[in-house]
Amino acid sequence: MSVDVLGPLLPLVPLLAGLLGLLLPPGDGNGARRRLAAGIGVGGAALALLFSLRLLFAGTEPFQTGVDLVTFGDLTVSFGVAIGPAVVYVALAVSVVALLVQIYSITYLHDDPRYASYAAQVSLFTGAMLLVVTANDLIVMLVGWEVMGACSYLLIGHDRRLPEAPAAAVKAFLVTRVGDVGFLLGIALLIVEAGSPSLETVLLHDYPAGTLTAALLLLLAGVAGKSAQFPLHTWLPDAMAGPTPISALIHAATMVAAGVYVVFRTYPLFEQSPVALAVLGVMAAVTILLGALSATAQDDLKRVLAWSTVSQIGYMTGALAVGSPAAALFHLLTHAAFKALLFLAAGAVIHAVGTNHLSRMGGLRVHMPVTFWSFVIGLGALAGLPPLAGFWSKETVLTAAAHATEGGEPVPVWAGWVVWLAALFAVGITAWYAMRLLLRTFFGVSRAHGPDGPDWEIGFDDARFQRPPAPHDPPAAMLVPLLVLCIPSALLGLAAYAPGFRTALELEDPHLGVAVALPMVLLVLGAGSAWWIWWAVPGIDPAMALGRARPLLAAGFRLDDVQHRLVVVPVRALARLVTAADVRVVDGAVMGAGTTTSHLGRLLAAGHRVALPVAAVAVCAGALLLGLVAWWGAAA
Amino acid sequence: MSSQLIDHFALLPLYLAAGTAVLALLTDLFVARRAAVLAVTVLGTFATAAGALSVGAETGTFCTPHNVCSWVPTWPAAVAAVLFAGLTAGVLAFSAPALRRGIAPAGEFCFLLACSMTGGVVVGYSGDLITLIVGLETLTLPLYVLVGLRRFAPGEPVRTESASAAVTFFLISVVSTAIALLGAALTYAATGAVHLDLLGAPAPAAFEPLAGVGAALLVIGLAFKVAAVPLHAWAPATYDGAPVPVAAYLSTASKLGGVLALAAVVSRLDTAAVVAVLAVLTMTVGNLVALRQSRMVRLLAWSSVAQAGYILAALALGADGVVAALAYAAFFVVLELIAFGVVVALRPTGADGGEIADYRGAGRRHPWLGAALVLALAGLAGLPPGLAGLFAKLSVVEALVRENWTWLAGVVLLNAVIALAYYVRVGAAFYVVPVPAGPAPRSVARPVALALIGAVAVAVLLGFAPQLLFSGLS
Amino acid sequence: MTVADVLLLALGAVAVGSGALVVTSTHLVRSGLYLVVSLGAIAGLYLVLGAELVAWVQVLVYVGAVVVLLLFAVMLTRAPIGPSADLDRPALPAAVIGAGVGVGLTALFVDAFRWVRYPSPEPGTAERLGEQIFGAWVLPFEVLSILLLSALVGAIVLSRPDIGARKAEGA
Amino acid sequence: MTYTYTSVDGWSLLLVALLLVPAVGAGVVALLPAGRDRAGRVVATVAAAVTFLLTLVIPFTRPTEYGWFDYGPEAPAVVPWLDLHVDWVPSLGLAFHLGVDGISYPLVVLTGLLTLLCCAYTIKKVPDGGSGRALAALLLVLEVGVLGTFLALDLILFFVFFEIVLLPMYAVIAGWGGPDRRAAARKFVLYTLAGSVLLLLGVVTVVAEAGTGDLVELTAGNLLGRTVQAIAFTLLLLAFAVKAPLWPLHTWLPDAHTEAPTVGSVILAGVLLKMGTYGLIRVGIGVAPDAAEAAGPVLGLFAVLAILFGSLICLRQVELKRLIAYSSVGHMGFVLLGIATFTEMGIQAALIGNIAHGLITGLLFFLVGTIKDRAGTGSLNQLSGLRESAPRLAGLLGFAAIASLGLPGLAGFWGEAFAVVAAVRAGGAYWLTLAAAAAVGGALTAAYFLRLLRRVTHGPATPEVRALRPGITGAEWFAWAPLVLLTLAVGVMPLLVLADTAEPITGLLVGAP
Amino acid sequence: MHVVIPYVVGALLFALGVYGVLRRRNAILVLMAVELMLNAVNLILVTADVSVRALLPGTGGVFTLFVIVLAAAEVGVGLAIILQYYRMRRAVVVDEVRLDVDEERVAG
Repeated sequence: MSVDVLGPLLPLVPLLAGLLGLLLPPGDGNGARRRLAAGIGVGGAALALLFSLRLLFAGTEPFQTGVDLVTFGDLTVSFGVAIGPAVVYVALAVSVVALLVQIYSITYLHDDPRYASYAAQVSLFTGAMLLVVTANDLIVMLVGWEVMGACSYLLIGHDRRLPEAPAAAVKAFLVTRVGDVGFLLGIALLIVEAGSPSLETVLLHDYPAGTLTAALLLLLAGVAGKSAQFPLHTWLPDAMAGPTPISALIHAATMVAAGVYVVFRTYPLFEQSPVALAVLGVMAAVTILLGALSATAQDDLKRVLAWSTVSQIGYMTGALAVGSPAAALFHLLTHAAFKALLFLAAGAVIHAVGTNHLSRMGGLRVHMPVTFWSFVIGLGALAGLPPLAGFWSKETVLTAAAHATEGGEPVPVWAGWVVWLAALFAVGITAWYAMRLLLRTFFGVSRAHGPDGPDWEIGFDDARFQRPPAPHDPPAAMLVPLLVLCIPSALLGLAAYAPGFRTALELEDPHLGVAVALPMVLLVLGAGSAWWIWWAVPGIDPAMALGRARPLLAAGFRLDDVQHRLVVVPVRALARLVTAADVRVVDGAVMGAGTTTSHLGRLLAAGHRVALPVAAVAVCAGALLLGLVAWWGAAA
Repeated sequence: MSSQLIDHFALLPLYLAAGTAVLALLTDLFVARRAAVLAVTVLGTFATAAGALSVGAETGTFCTPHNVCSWVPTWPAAVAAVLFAGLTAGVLAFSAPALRRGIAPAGEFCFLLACSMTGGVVVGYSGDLITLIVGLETLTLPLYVLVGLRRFAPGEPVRTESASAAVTFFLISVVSTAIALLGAALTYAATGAVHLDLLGAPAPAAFEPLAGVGAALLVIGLAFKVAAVPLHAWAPATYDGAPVPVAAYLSTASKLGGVLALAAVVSRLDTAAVVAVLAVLTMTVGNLVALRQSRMVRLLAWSSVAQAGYILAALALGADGVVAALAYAAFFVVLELIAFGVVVALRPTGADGGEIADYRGAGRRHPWLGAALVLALAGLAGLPPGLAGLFAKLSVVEALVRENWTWLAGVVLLNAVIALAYYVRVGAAFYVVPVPAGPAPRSVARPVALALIGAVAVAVLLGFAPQLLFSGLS
Repeated sequence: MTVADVLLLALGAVAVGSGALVVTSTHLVRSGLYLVVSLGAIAGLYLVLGAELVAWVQVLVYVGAVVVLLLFAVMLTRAPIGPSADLDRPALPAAVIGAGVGVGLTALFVDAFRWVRYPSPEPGTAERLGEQIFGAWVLPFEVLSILLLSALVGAIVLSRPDIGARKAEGA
Repeated sequence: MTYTYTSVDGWSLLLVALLLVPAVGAGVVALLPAGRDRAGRVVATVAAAVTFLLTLVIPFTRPTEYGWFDYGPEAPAVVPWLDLHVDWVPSLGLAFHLGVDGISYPLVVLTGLLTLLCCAYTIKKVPDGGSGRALAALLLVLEVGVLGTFLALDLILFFVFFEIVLLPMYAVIAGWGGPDRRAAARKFVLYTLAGSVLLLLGVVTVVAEAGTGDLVELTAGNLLGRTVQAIAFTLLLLAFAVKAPLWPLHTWLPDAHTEAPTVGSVILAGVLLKMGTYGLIRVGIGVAPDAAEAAGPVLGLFAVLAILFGSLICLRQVELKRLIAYSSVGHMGFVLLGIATFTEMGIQAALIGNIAHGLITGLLFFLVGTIKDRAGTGSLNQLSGLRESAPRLAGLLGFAAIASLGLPGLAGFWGEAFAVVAAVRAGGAYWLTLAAAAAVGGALTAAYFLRLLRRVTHGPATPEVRALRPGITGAEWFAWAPLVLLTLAVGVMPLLVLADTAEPITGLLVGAP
Repeated sequence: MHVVIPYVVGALLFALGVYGVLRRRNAILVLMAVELMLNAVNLILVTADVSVRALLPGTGGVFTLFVIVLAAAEVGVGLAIILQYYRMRRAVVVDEVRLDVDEERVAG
């Protein structure tokens, strides 16, 4: 198949697989239907992966192809793909993660009656992300962008037994949708000014500075929503209510990466706007620290990972802000690998112990060695432990930020400093909470039997879970994806030395100078202090050391409450007000007109409840009055 | 001018109408069979209609040397004559069951109705005020009698509404006639003209107030016939008290006569202000009061008051609105006749119109009558499927807007909205679910059914080919 | 002031005066009689104004027929012959409107005709009027015959004992 | 009456057939004896199906020398594919002038489709009230009125057809509606009649001033002065705003929808509301382009208020159908925003928004009507956990809700997104503000639909929901599947709707030279 | 002669007629008042023959004759109606003629 056809097929195949899967009737159908659903889901993802690989090996000549969808006025929307090296790598990451998630889910959701729609939604999700990745048209990109939001909604709300799942799903969709208000307006500004929604045209168009900055800032709102950047990050920790494989999908390669990716695609525009970059930088810095600090105090395994995602995405946006899209993309790819690994491994843990809570875990190293080592690799990469993948990409980001502090980049120097300091500081924190996570989960003694009784009821995902007598590594279908993901998590960083990869990302040569020492010191300090606390008082949660800050951090600086107060409550109040006004004033006027007319009718009818002479009076009086009118009229 | 050539052919409608009346009387005397009297009268009305159509437009007769005539055959007059004949035939058919039961003496009834028709025909053709007023009186005077003409079977409770109605109708009518005559007298005193075609001539400056007041009083006196507010109070009481077929005649033929007379006057005299005031008052009061009615005939009466207001609105334009007013009146009388016909068909013979509540579920028991009523009410409201009514309203509004009386058109349309409220109330009562247990459906008397079919056919025909009427009127 | 004017004034005063009595008298029958006087005075006015035939018709039809009819009706309805207290309704609306009409019309006429002299007309004899009626006005005359016929039949039919009869009376 | 010509050729009789088939069908159905109720409904469905097939034939009849290429300096501003012109009532300036072009054609098809689906739906499920065959006949009558409105190329004829739908819709609500149907039906009919009379006034004003009611001529020539245009457009705008409905003239809609039977709601939302927006485009802009352009900012403001207020009110609704009804207010706000921009792009957005709303809200009303019927309640407080007991129904509801909130890739997206883009394109701080507010309204739309889904589909099943019948019958599939597929198809291929709209809209906006 | 005199007489008579119609309770008296009004009209018509230059001289007189006959016919029918009412209700008082729904459905 020629690449011209493969390009469009890349997003279309998973999308079609998704639609096809949705058509399956509900229920398990004695497993046959389930197998069919799994086949479709895995097949879609596998085909996507195949196409990505084919494109990767077909050559690196960028090309684009498309077909006009519709013309609105002077804007012609076309379903087009632009395939370039960077695109292919991201697509590859997406396909790999999607495929692994699909495979993993078969087992993970082995007794969920609604598995079919789940698998279909994952396919749709994958297709939507691939659409964003490959789209050559801002409108089409918006299509993928929002379909992803909708799929995330469906998947996060998938769990029927978690009471918080529907709310989390709604929150995820709504918060991102609020960001999308800006995104849509930003796109609208860009394409209206350029006269075409084609990405190529937009990138080449010469915008007035004001319009451009406005448009980019608006775009950033959407990016913040999708990529969970401060202040629109609040949906992400709650989104942990979704099944764990979904978390892997959302956090690793798809949804949260989309924002970063879009900025990457439109980077030529961002380069022209220091203001936008500065805003992006501040946003990134706040997000990095916010995510990292919040991660320290979580008791929920997935929430730790979620906050770490927030923080890590902050690194990517930080990289973008300081003028190194390549670093951002590099970190995106490595992060995709190790975060997917971490979530899938976390799923294995949860699957084994039946809880998300760190306080109920401990000592799992013995029972789940493979999972343990996967975690070690994943957390090491997250913390930036050399030579794991995260080390290289994070190092690139730090280097870029440090470079920006010297000026010469489009971003203001102070913003470079902010990003650099935040990123640096977060290295230590990351190491701290990674270490804490590892210790709390896998070391020490099992806390499975809590003080409240021998066992506890907790709904998780859709699996009707029965606590196994002893935790153990997951079955092969779940284990294989873990093992597969361990490879890029460990080695992808070294790809920076592969020239093909490097040119594809336009990455600079990796050079490990003395600058590397500072983060390494911080990393050791962070990890060491966590270990030290744990070691000093065996069994203690290192988070105890946080003292009174702990609840604040656990609550993510209570930004949820702020958001509730500042947005939800006023909107609700406004809705109440408008509804009341609609009933009392708008409809009241209508009904009032009706009643008034009716009353008038009653009055007049009462006036006619009289005897004959009154009619005669009326006749004569009417004649007299009208005669006078006529006289006056004739005399005038 | 001792003698003049009289074009008797042109007078054919008059002769036929008057002949119908006389023939009815004679048939009653010599044959004394109700069916025969009825048949003769109905045939007479058909002959009158045919005569009017065959005469069509002609040069006038009974002319003065100044070439103004008292008898002016025109197409609008012919159309009016046809309408009068048709309405008379319809009302006769509606009355047939009652006459068969001897509720009124058939011979006199037919004669009086035919006399009234003669008056109506004369109004349409008249070319001078004297003929007009005499024609109008001939139209009205038999109705005083018909309203009160009610014979009670032995043992049947005697109701006095018809007598009250007759007194009301008569007294208000004579007062109005006096006012109209005063108007005519003042007009004559101011201009010396009684022929319609000469009325428009300007009065000497000193006499202008006289002429103006005269014209206004003439209009007011004639407005009584169409039950314009404030000369309307008789209408609901009279319609409700009168036998339902007579009420039908009152609200259609009698009203049509009033419209013709008014049209003759306002198209020559400048009475825009007075007519406009009457129009606004009439439609507004009529519709508002109709909202609160619970008796069927009273509701129809008030609605017909309101409908007169729309006609007056067109007449406020003077000569420019005459076609629209006549068209509206023509559409209106057909639809109103259907509505009354449904009432006649649904009520026991000789009964009054009853309460609206008495008709609950009637449309489901009698689908055809229900459909006819829906057609009529929708038409009166100016909505499809009553296309005739829609075109009626359209013609009035079009005329008003064309002559820059948009505000009056607005009032008309606002009133159309109010009116729909009570029309749908009646319609909804006809189709209420669950259907209340009522008397088993009675079969509709054949003459009533035939008349209804005829009227519905005319309404549908006019709905799809209103141009027939417009061509006839202009 | 000519003789005609004096006559007009005198007859007018009689007509108006007795007219006022018609509408105010408490005797039903006397009202009818005052009406005769008033209508007679009007017939006199017609004579002065040169409408001879009209005057005679007035006397014949009105004084001779209409008033007699009215008086018969008074008898038939068994009205009290003497004065009766309940003949009138509240006066205010009647007075206001009546006064309004009177003042209005008077003002209208006075404004229009002032104190202008008009030549006295030649007497309108029966011949001249007849010529007119049977010349220019045959049409309404014919219609009027229908009207009269219907009035006749109508009055008769309404007087038939079975129309609106009360059962109690047994006809 | 300035010009009269009669143009009837073979294919243009197709237009007459479009009106005649449902009309005759309605007559036949109404005349069937009471015992043959089901047969009546089948006949109605057949008539609706024939009509729908006829609508599909139209594009093939397009004469080759007309159409895409014929919009030139010499061509008239409206180039109908098919054109039928017969004088009807010359005295009133009324000609029976029908035509179809790219603007009206999608709506014609939509009308044919929705009527067919509703008739078919009625075969199986007759709401309580009157007989099913009467309902089916009324649906066909409604179709006549709506199709006529979309086909009319004569102002007065347009008005006549516009009025036809009033009483049948009243009858549908009052005859087959919910417990409070009488009041709702009354409000509907009086309120919309109030709108229609304004239309009449506007139409007559135009005809009186221009001397012709022919839309082709009116659109082409500059026959009206500025003042008359302003007056006429104000009247027309108010009239269409009631029908559409535009805030604050919308309050008849929630009541009518809440009480109407399912098929009534579907037709009402699916096609009746479109008469307002279509009228605004075809008549409002076509006849008074200058005034329309001048009124754009005001209309835009109200459209945005409609979006915002409609969404906010939806956030507070606890009745399913009422909520969907208010959501229509918001959606029509987007359509009107598109029109208000007075640009080709905006009007195209409005057109596709119209179609999308017809499909999606039609589907939504089908679904919530079914849920309400089966659960016996429409209260959000009593509905929960639908996906537990009726996963298919819940899935479809989810699809419809997500489509309705404007998810890209589904039909609703194009209209809403491009209304915003068109507003941005209109430029200036004012329009940018409107665009931003409209986009915020889009987010609010998502908020209330998610609230709806969260209440109805998620959570534990309530007794009412547990008791409802989960399956979807064949008739239901027949009625719903086309809507689902078209929602998707239009979402993926908006060209289906907008294929031949650019030139007609340009014709409307600028008129002929 | 000064035509204003008979004109004013006519005006006053008409006013008296109006007053009578509105004042009187007895239907027959009301009828008499109406006769006054009609006669006032007749007087005005006859006077107008003197003052106006009409196309057909004497038309007022003709008109008057018609009105007289009209009035006679109306009185005839009117009295028949009033007598019928009297036969049914035993009264000729116009105040008892209601315009709304008759309270006294069946005369007792």
